[in-house]
Amino acid sequence: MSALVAEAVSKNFGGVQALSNVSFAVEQGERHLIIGPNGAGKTTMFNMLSGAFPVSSGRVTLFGQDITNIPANARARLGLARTFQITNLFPRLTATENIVLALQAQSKSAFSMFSRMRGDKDLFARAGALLDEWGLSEIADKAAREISYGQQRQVDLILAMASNPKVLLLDEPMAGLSAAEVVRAVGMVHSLPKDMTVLMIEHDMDVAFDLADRITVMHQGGVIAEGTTDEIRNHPKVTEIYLGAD
Amino acid sequence: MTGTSYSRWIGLAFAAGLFVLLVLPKILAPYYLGLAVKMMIFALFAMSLDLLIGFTGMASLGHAAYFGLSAYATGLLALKLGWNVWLALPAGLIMSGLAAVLFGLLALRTRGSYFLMITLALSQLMWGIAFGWRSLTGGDDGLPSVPRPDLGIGISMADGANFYYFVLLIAAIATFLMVRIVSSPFGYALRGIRESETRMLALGYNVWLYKFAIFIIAALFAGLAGILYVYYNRFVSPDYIHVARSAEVLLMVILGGAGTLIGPAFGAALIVFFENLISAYTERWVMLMGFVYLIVALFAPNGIAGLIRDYRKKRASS
Amino acid sequence: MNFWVLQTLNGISFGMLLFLLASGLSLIYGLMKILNLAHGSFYLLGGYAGLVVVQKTGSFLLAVAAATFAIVLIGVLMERFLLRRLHLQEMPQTLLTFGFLFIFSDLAMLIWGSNPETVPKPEMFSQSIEIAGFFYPSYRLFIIGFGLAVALVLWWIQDGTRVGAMIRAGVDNEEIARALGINVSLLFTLVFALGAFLAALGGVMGGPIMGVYPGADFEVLLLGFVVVIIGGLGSLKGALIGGLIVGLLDNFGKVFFPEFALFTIFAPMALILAVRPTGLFGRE
Amino acid sequence: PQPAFSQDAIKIGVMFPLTGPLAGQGRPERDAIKLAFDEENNVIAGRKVELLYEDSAGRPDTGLTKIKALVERDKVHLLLSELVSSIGAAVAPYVHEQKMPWISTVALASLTRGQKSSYIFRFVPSSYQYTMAAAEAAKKMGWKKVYLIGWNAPPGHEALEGLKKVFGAENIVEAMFPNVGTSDYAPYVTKMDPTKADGVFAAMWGADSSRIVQQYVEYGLSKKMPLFGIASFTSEEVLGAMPPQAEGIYSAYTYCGSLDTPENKKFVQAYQAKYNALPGSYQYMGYMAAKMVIQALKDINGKAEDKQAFINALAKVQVNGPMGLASFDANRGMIGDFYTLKVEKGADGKLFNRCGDRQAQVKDPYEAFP
Amino acid sequence: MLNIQDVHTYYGESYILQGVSLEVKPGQVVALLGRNGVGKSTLARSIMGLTPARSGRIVFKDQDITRMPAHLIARAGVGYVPQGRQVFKSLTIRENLQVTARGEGQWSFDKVLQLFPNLGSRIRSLAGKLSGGEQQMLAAGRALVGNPGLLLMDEPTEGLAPLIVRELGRTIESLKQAGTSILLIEQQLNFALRYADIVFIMNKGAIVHSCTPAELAADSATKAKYLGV
Ligand SMILES: Nc1ncnc2c1ncn2[C@@H]1O[C@H](COP(=O)(O)OP(=O)(O)OP(=O)(O)O)[C@@H](O)[C@H]1O
Ligand SMILES: Nc1ncnc2c1ncn2[C@@H]1O[C@H](COP(=O)(O)OP(=O)(O)OP(=O)(O)O)[C@@H](O)[C@H]1O
Ligand SMILES: [Mg+2]
Ligand SMILES: [Mg+2]
Repeated sequence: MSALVAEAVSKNFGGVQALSNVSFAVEQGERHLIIGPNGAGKTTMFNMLSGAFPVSSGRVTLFGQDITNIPANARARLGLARTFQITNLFPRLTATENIVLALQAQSKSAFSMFSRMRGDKDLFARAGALLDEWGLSEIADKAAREISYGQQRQVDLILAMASNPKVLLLDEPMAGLSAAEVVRAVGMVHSLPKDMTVLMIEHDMDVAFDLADRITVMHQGGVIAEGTTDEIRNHPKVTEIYLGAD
Repeated sequence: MTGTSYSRWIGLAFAAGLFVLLVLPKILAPYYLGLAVKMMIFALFAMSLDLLIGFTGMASLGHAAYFGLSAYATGLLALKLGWNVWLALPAGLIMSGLAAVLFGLLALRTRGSYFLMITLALSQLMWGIAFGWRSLTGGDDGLPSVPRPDLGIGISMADGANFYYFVLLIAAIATFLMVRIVSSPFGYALRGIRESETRMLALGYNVWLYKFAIFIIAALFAGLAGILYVYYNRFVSPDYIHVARSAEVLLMVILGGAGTLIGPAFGAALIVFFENLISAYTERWVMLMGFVYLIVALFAPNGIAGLIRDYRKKRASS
Repeated sequence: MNFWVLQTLNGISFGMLLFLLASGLSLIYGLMKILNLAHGSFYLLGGYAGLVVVQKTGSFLLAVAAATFAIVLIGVLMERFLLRRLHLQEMPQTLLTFGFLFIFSDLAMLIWGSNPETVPKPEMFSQSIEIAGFFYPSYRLFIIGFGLAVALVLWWIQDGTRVGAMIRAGVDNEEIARALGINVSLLFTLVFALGAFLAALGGVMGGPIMGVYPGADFEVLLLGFVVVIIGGLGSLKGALIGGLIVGLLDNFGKVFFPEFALFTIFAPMALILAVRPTGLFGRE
Repeated sequence: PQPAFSQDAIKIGVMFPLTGPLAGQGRPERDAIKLAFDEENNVIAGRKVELLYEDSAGRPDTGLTKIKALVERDKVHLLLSELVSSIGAAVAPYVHEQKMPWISTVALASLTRGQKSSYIFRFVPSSYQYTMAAAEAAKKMGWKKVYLIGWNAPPGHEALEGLKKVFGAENIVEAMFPNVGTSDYAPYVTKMDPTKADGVFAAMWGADSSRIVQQYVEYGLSKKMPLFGIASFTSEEVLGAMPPQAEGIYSAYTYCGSLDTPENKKFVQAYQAKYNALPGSYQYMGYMAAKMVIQALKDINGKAEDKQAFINALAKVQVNGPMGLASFDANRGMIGDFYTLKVEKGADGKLFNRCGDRQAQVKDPYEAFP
Repeated sequence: MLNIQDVHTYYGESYILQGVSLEVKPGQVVALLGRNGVGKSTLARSIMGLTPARSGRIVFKDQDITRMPAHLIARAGVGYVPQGRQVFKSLTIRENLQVTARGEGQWSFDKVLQLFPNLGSRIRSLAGKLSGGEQQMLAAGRALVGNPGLLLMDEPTEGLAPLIVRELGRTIESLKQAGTSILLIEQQLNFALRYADIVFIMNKGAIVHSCTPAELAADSATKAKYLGV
C-alpha cells in the first residue's frame, strides 16, 4: 500500500494557480524527492499534504485513509510530520523546550494539566540527547531566537523527526546548514528506520541524488517527470528548466 | 546559577511569604487586613488573566465579565434565595464557566487585537445587561447587603481575621492549581501556542482545544476572584464588569510581568495600594500612577518580575 | 421620507466624526503597530487647547492650527524620547501609553478644571442649511466633507507614496529596513506626529459637537478602537467604512430599538468580529 | 460651659469623586464643604475640626474601601460624603452596621426608603422629589404633553415615574433613555416633534447636559419647543459649556445661583473669593450639608463621640441658608425650597439662572413612591 | 574598500566576535566560510551597524562606520542581502524594490526583473506570499537596486534552484566587473570557490585561515578541520 497519495490535487490562491491536478504516490519506506524550479509548487504541495491549508480540489490519502478534510494536527497524530522551509520554531523557548514540545506532542499526557513537566526528567533527557546527537548541546539552554540561522534550521529538523513519524516531509532540510552539518544530516536521514517514509524537497543535487529512491519533478504547478535518480539526471526537460547546462 | 540553589531560594522565599501571610491578622489593624484581602482577591484575578496573556499570548480586555458574572450569580443566589456558600460559590463558578464556553466559541475565532476587542465587546454586553436589567440586578445601584459567607461550621465570617483566612485559603489553593497548570505539559503546550500556532498544529497539538480549555480555566479563576469580591464588599454592581476593570486587571498583569504568575500578583497589590492608600495623601495620585506605569514601561519592560529575573540573570552571568 | 434622510445624515455625520477620531489611531497602528492608548488624551488636550485659542482670539482656524501644533509637539517628544525604546514591545507600549493617558487626564484637570466645555463652532457654520424643505446643521455637513477630504489625503499617503511603503517596510522588519537605507526612526516620528495631529484635529473639530470634559479621553479612545477594529486594523478604508457603519448602526439602533441603546455599539462589533475575525477589511 | 473633649479634634470624613469623569461635581462640592468649616475657623464649640479627604474615584468598590479607611483607620466621628448613587447604595449597609452618622448628598431615593437607617441623612432632594418639583413647575406653566429624555440609569427611569404621576402616562409622548456619556444625541433630537408636545424634560447631568443642549440648539429645536431640565441640569458649572442659544431653558431645583438674598450673596461671594468660580448646585449641597452638621454639632456642644446625640440633634436641625430654610424629614431626607430657573443672558453676556417661582419646603413624595 | 580591524562584538552578555580583522579591496569578491554558529552573520551585522562592534574599527571608503546608524551605512553604499531572506512581507514585490532603490547605476528595477523572471510575473503580489526561492531572489534584487559599492551577501544561494544559482553567479561576476566589491558568506563551498578572489575561514568568532580558492580546494586538511568536509 502507498504511504501517501495525492490525487489530482489543485490549489488556487485567489487567482494564482499554485497547483493544478498534481498526482503522485509515495510508497512506504521510500526516500522520495521532489525537485523543481523556484515557485513550482513544491512547498504548496507539502502544505496540502500536511493540512496547513485546505486543497482547492483533489484528494490526499495516508495509508489508504482519506485525510483531505482533516486538520493538520489530526494528520500529525496519524504519523505525518513536517519541517518548514521558512524556519518555524518557538522563538522564546529554549532549544530543549522546543524539542520537548515535539516529544510530548503525541503522548497521552500532552493534555495533562496537573503533572509536573519539569519533573518529567525523561522528556528533558531525551531532548538533551537529541541535541547531543546533532552536536548542538552548546545551545541547549539558548532561546531559539538567539541561535544562528543554521542552528535554527537544525532544530527545525529535529522537531519534525523527534516524534518518530511514519511519514516525514522535509522541505529543503539542508538549506542553511554548513557542509559538515549537511553530512551529518544526510547521515541522520540515512539512519532513519527503513519503514519510515520520507518525502523531501531539495535543491542540493548532491544530496538529492545521494538519498533518493525516486524523484518527482514539478514545474509550474504540475508534475513533469518522475523516475529514478538516473532517469531524472539525464532527463532533457529537467536539465533545461531546472539543472541548467554547465 | 545552579538549579537546585535557585529552587531552594524560591522555596525559602515562598515559605517566608506564606508565614507572613499567616500571621498578618496578628499584626495588621482591621482596615489594613481588609486591604490585604482586597489585594489577594485582585492578585488571584490578575493571575487568572496572566494564564491567557502571559502563557498563551491571548490578551483579553473582557476578563471582568467572568469576575462580574460569577459575582452577580453568587450575590443574587445568596441574597434572593438565601443560598449558602457551598451552593452559591459553585453556582457562581458555573456561571462564569458557561459564559466562557459561549464567549470562547466566538472569541477564539479571532486573534491578537481582534481578540482583545471581541472580548471587550462581549464583556460590555454583559455590563449592559447588568446595568439595564434593573428588576434583577438593581441597575447601576447594584445589589447591596449580600451576606458574608456562612460555612456552617460556626466560624463567623463577619470577623475580619476569619474572613481573611477564608480568602487566603481559597487564594492559596487557586494559586497552587495555577502554578501546577503552567508547569504541566498542558502549560508548556500553551507557551508553544503563544510562540507558534502553526508549528504546534504541525506537531499534532489540537491548538483550538488548548485555547478553549485555558480560556475557560482562566474564566473560572476570575470567577472565583469575583465571588470572593462580592463576599468581601457585600455588594455587587455593574462596575464589576465594566471595561475599566478589565483594563485595570490587564495593567496589573503587564505591570507585574506577564508570563510569571507571581508578577501579576505583585502588580495587583501595587495598584490596589496606590488606589487606596496613596490617594489619601495626594489628590494627584492618578498622575503619580501614570508615572509609575511610565517608569516601569521604560526601565522594566518585562514588568516587575521581569526586572528581578533580568537582575538575577545578570548576576549569574557575571 | 424626511425622517429617513435626516436620520441617515445624522448617522453619516456621526460616522465621519468617528472616522476623524479613529483615523489617527488606525494610522499609528497600521503603520507602526502601536496601540496608542493616549490617542484619546490627544483629542482631549487638542480640544482644550483649541478652546483656549478660540476664546482668546475668536478664530476657529487659528485654534485648529495652534492646537494641532501643540499636540504634534507633544507627540513628537513622546515618540522620540520614550516610545521608540519600546519598538514592537506590545506590553510595555501599552503600559507607557496608558501611563500617558493617566498623566494627561490629570494634567488636563489641573489646568482646565473639571467642568465640561464646548468648543464654539466656527462662525461660518453656525447656521442650519435648508435642503429639500428641512433644516440641517451646516456644521455637520461640513464634518462630512472634511472627513472625506482627510480620508483621501491619508489614503494617498499610505498607499500611494513611496514614504508610505517605507514606513510599512520599517514596521515589517525594522532592522532590515534600516540596513537597506531607510531612516526608520525619522519616519516613525513623522507617523506618530501625524497621528497626534489627527487626534488633535478631532478634538477641535469634534469639540463643538461632543464637547471636551474629563473622561472624554477614555470615551474617544474606546469609540476609536471600535471603529478601527470593525473596519480592520491598519486599513484606512476600514476605518472610514467602520466609522460610517458604527455611525449608522448606532443612529438607527437608537431610533428603532431605543431600549437597546446600551448595546448599539458593542453588539454589532461582537457580531461582525464573530463572522469576520479580522474586521471588514483587515488582514491577519 | 467648658467643652468636654477640647483636646482632640472632631474628625469628619469627606469622600467625593476627585478623579475621573465625576470629579467635576465632586471637587467643587468638597471645596464648598471646606468653605463652610473655614467660616467657623474649623472650631466648633471650642473643639477643633479636622476634615479627612478621600477620593472615591466614582467607583462603588473603591468608595466602600475608602469609607472603611475613614471609619476604621482614621476613626472619624461622622461622614460628610459622596454624591454618586451607586456608591451610596454600596456604602449604606456598611455605615448602618457601623452606626456611623453619614450625611450624604446622594440623590438615591432608596437611602430614605429601602436602605433607611437612623444614621443615614440625605441632604439633597431624591430623584422623585426633584422630578415632581420640576413636573409641577412645568404643569403650572401650562405644559400638558411632554417628552422625556433621560439617562438610561436609575435617575432617568425614576424621572419617568415622577412625570407619569404628574402628567399621566398617556401624556408622555415618548420617553427616551440614551446612555450615560452618549456622544451624539442627534438620533434622539431628530425624533422630537414640536407639534406633538409642549416641551421636553431632560434628566441628565454633567457633560451630558451641556452636550444635549448643544445639539438641541444645533437642530433648531430650542426655538420651537422649550426644554425643561430636571434638578441641577443648568447648574453653574455646566452653564459655561452651553451655547448662547441655550437662553430660555428651564429647570427647577433647590439652588438658584442668582437668588437675591443676603445669605446667598454672602455664600456666592465667599466661594468666589476663595475658589475664583461661581458656585453651582453641588457647591450649595456640600456647603449646606456642612452647615447642618455644624449646627448639630453645636447643639450637642461638640460631643461628636456621642453618635446617638448627634443624630438626634441633626434630625431636628433647621438652618436658614442661602436658599432659605432647610431641614430633614422624618425619614432623614432633605426638605427645602425649590425655585424654577430660567437660563438668561446677563449684562456681561454670560448665561445665568434667573430665579422664578418658588415652591416652599418641598418634601420627598413618600406617599407617591413608598 | 572595506577594512575591518580587530572587531569585538557581543549580543548582550555573550561574546561572539573575538577580534576579527579582514579587508575587501575594490572590485574584489571575498568569501567568508565557516560552520554554523561561528559568527559569520554577526560580522555582517556588525558591518551593517545592526549589532555594532563593542571595540575595533570598521572603515568603508575612508569613512569610519563602526558606530554609524545603519541607514547611513546603507546610504554610504553598502548593500545587504540578509540571511533567511527577510523580505518585507506586507509589501508587494514592486514596493520591496521601490523602497530600497537608490542611486544611479546599472541596476534598475527592470534589470532585476529580467534577472529574476519569477518576480516579474508576480509584481503586485505580497512578498510574504512568495515561495522561499522567490523571496531569496527578491532579497538579492532588493540589494541590487540600491546600486551599492560594497555588497554583503549572507548565504544568497539558500533555497535557489541550481539554474538560478548559476544566474546569481553570473551576476556576481558582472558586479565585480563593474567594480563592486562583494563580501560573500556562503555554505555552498563550490559556489564560493568558483567566484571568490580570496577566502577567509571563521571559527569561534575569529578568522582562522585565509587563502585563495585554489589553495583551499587543494588543502583538504584545512577543509576538514574548519569546514568538516
Ligand atoms: N499563500 C499564497 N498566496 C499566493 N500565492 C502563493 C501562496 N503560497 C504560494 N504561492 C505561490 O505559489 C507558487 C508556488 O509556491 P511554492 O512555495 O509552492 O513554491 P516552491 O516550489 O516551494 O518554490 P521554492 O523552491 O522557491 O521554495 C509560487 O509562485 C508562490 O508565489
Ligand atoms: N540574537 C542573538 N542573541 C544571542 N546570541 C546570538 C544571537 N544571534 C546569534 N547568537 C549566537 O552567536 C553565535 C554566532 O551566530 P551567527 O548567526 O553569527 O553564526 P553564523 O556563523 O552566521 O552561523 P550560520 O551559518 O548558522 O548562519 C551563535 O553561537 C549564536 O548562538
Ligand atoms: Mg518551497
Ligand atoms: Mg549566519
